[in-house]
Amino acid sequence: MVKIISGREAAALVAPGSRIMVSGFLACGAPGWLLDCLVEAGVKDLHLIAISTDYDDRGIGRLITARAVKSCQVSHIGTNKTTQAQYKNKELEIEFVPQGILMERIRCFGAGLGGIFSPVGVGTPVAEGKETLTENGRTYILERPICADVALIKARKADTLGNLVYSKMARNSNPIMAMGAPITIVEVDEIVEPGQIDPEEVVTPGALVQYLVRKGA
Amino acid sequence: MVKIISGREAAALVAPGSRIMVSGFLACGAPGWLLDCLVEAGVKDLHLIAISTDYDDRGIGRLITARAVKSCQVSHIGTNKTTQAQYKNKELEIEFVPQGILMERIRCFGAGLGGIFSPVGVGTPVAEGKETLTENGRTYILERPICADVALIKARKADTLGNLVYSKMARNSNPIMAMGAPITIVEVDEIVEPGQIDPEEVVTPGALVQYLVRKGA
Amino acid sequence: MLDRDAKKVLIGKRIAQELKDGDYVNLGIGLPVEVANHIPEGIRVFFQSENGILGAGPAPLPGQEDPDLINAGGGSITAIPGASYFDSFLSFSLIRGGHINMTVLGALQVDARGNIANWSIPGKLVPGIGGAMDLVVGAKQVVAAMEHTDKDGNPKILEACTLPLTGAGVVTLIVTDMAVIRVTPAGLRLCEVASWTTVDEVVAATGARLIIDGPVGTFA
Amino acid sequence: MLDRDAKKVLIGKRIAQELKDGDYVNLGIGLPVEVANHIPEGIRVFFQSENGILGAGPAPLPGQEDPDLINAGGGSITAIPGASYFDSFLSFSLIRGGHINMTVLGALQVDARGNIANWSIPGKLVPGIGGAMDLVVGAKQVVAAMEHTDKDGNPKILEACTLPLTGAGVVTLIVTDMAVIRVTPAGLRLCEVASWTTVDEVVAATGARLIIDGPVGTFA
Repeated sequence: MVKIISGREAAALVAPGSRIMVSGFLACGAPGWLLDCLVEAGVKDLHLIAISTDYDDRGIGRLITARAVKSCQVSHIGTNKTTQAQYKNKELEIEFVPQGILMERIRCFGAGLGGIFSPVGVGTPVAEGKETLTENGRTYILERPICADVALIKARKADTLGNLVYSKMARNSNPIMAMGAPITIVEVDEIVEPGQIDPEEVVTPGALVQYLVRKGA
Repeated sequence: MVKIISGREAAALVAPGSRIMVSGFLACGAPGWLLDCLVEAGVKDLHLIAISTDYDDRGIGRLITARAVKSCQVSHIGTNKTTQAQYKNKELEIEFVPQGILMERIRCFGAGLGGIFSPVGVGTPVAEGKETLTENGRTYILERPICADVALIKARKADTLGNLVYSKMARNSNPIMAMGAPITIVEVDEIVEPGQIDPEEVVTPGALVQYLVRKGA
Repeated sequence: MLDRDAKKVLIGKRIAQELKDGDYVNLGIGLPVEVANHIPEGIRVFFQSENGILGAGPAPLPGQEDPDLINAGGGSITAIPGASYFDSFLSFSLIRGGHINMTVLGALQVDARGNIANWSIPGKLVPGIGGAMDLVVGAKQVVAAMEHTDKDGNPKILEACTLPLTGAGVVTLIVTDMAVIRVTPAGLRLCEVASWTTVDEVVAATGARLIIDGPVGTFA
Repeated sequence: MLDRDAKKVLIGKRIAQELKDGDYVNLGIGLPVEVANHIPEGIRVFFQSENGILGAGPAPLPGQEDPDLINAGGGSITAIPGASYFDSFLSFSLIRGGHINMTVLGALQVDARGNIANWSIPGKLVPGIGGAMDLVVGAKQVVAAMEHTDKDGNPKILEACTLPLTGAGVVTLIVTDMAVIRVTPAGLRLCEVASWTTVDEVVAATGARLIIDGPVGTFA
């Protein structure tokens, strides 16, 4: 059953040292208010799973700037100088995951699969140490599921049953990360009653959502 | 680029002996008009990939009744007596695939993956002869991609760029089968101009579609 | 001995008592559908149908059927306020990903290790797998809803299934017209007996050893 | 020698000539974006951005930016009529599934076997992979859009890349400010030379053997 909580209560669900998954692409579709609350709560030693660390002062970057993250699995850090500096200093451990394969690995967990054979990164550092499958002359590498303790995502609108709709390209990693952890907390602009979202338009069904936080609350 | 063709022209794209994928769940969301045209064209020796063979006289069942199918990969034939009889007689070869894994295997092809490790059917006939992976005490079996030469699907509405929306639960296997073959032919109730479908509501983007057929045309 | 309808009601009613407020539930075709008619007062559960809905509602009034709203057995359904439609791919992701609290399935056989067979009687009848193999692996609780014996009175609850399996070690609870039996690591534990019968009759009608290590309740 | 902007235009214009009517195209950040400004008349192509759109349009007028419409570099875009939004999962499925006809990427190095390196200079700068590894494996045509040499005049087209690879054997075409080079099983084939330079200069600025087995065209 979905509960409506405050941003502060949401931050309290993230234990120090835990694994978190945060949605968004260059801060578009990131749960900005939840990130603010998390920074304010001062949670440390996090393992972060995200597409990128966004910008130094926007989106997920604020967690990096606050030194809340000790390791991460991301596809890109090119837009965040603080992340690059912490990585160079070895303050921050990074596993670079190709963006599409990051989505696949999260979904592996979400859909109960043990792994996928991926054609991506064969012959590159991404393939190192991974099992392979060769089929019709094409090589694939075994990629394992990625999950978090808590997923923090952002939707435009939810009903009280947790059904979600997004806004344009702010959808990006949100629907997949909604299945990436046993606890999914969704920041939303608006919460409506059941029946006020057309069942045809629901992108993420409520069964994937545990908590809703109204932006700013 | 998407082309609008007739049902007869669509049937001519299905060569005798080819592999076809047909959408729908118990005839709901099945491309009834395309199936009619295919039966009328008398194409034979098909390999069929579908959730089920629907009913003797409705949906995919008409292909079975017309003896157009020599082998298939389906999850279920319980509602079609003709299929059961042909299977018992060994007229029809059947690989039973668990429904969710059928979707996964089709998407493997559609998303360029080499396979998935599935927890489904471990310890059952489905697992026979398949490679396994054991992880944290759980066993998974390697499931390979499934593809067809032509996918025949059904949508409620398309724009001329091939963007598709479905109707309620008639969505079922359609969006996945849209990526299951190099040629996807879509039967639609209505074709509109680009811009007449809200980009937020598109379920299947036009890049997955090659041909549109207006129902009855 | 109860008639078929009375058995159906007995089984459906008893399984419904296992539901908790907010549960997401998938009911198989046939007998399991009856569960929806007995949801305890004060709790709200959400029905998923693997062909693409969360929030399935009861059958529509005659004449109001929508061909694009059907359950896994092909019967007409409605959608409750707050329902969502999705494709089969996402539907089975929800199932295998552990987001469905309970699935209720019919069974040809179940056994002492929680194995279940319900898709094939080789050489006789092979309806196929459908979504059952995904469901038994993915749902948190897997409830076998079945008549205790077959038409000829032979046990369907066995030490080991003889038919091709649907899932190995997956059943958590067996509810029949005679008994409620939990699958435990030690074997099958008899928890309750239907008020119309007795423990001895249940034991006699069961092809597997039943653990009776506490008071056996009754249900009706 | 051309200035940076002139190089950009030269490269973008030449790559645009490779496009066919109806193509679905993904343009990487930086130099590749220029391609969109030179679509040949009479053809229509559709731009995909991996963060979730098919049918990306040009940048909006100042003041009309929508924060929920950005390209892979974070810049504001618009959506054309007939566009669609989708999640990153479907977006990369389209890419890896072969539904994108062409991807254009910047490169630090490319080599004679079609290897490309564009994500890491170990110890110096590691921006990361982003969507590039999926793109080079999935798109039917992989075009490296790059300046022919680095800031110091050293070749970026080599017999073998020395930086960590983004993809192995994936590049199909290299377009620089000096030349158009096709990757063939036999090696790199020089097809065209920019009108401001010569074959000899191109050969001298290239760190890999160039196959010249026919007339070499020019482009401008």
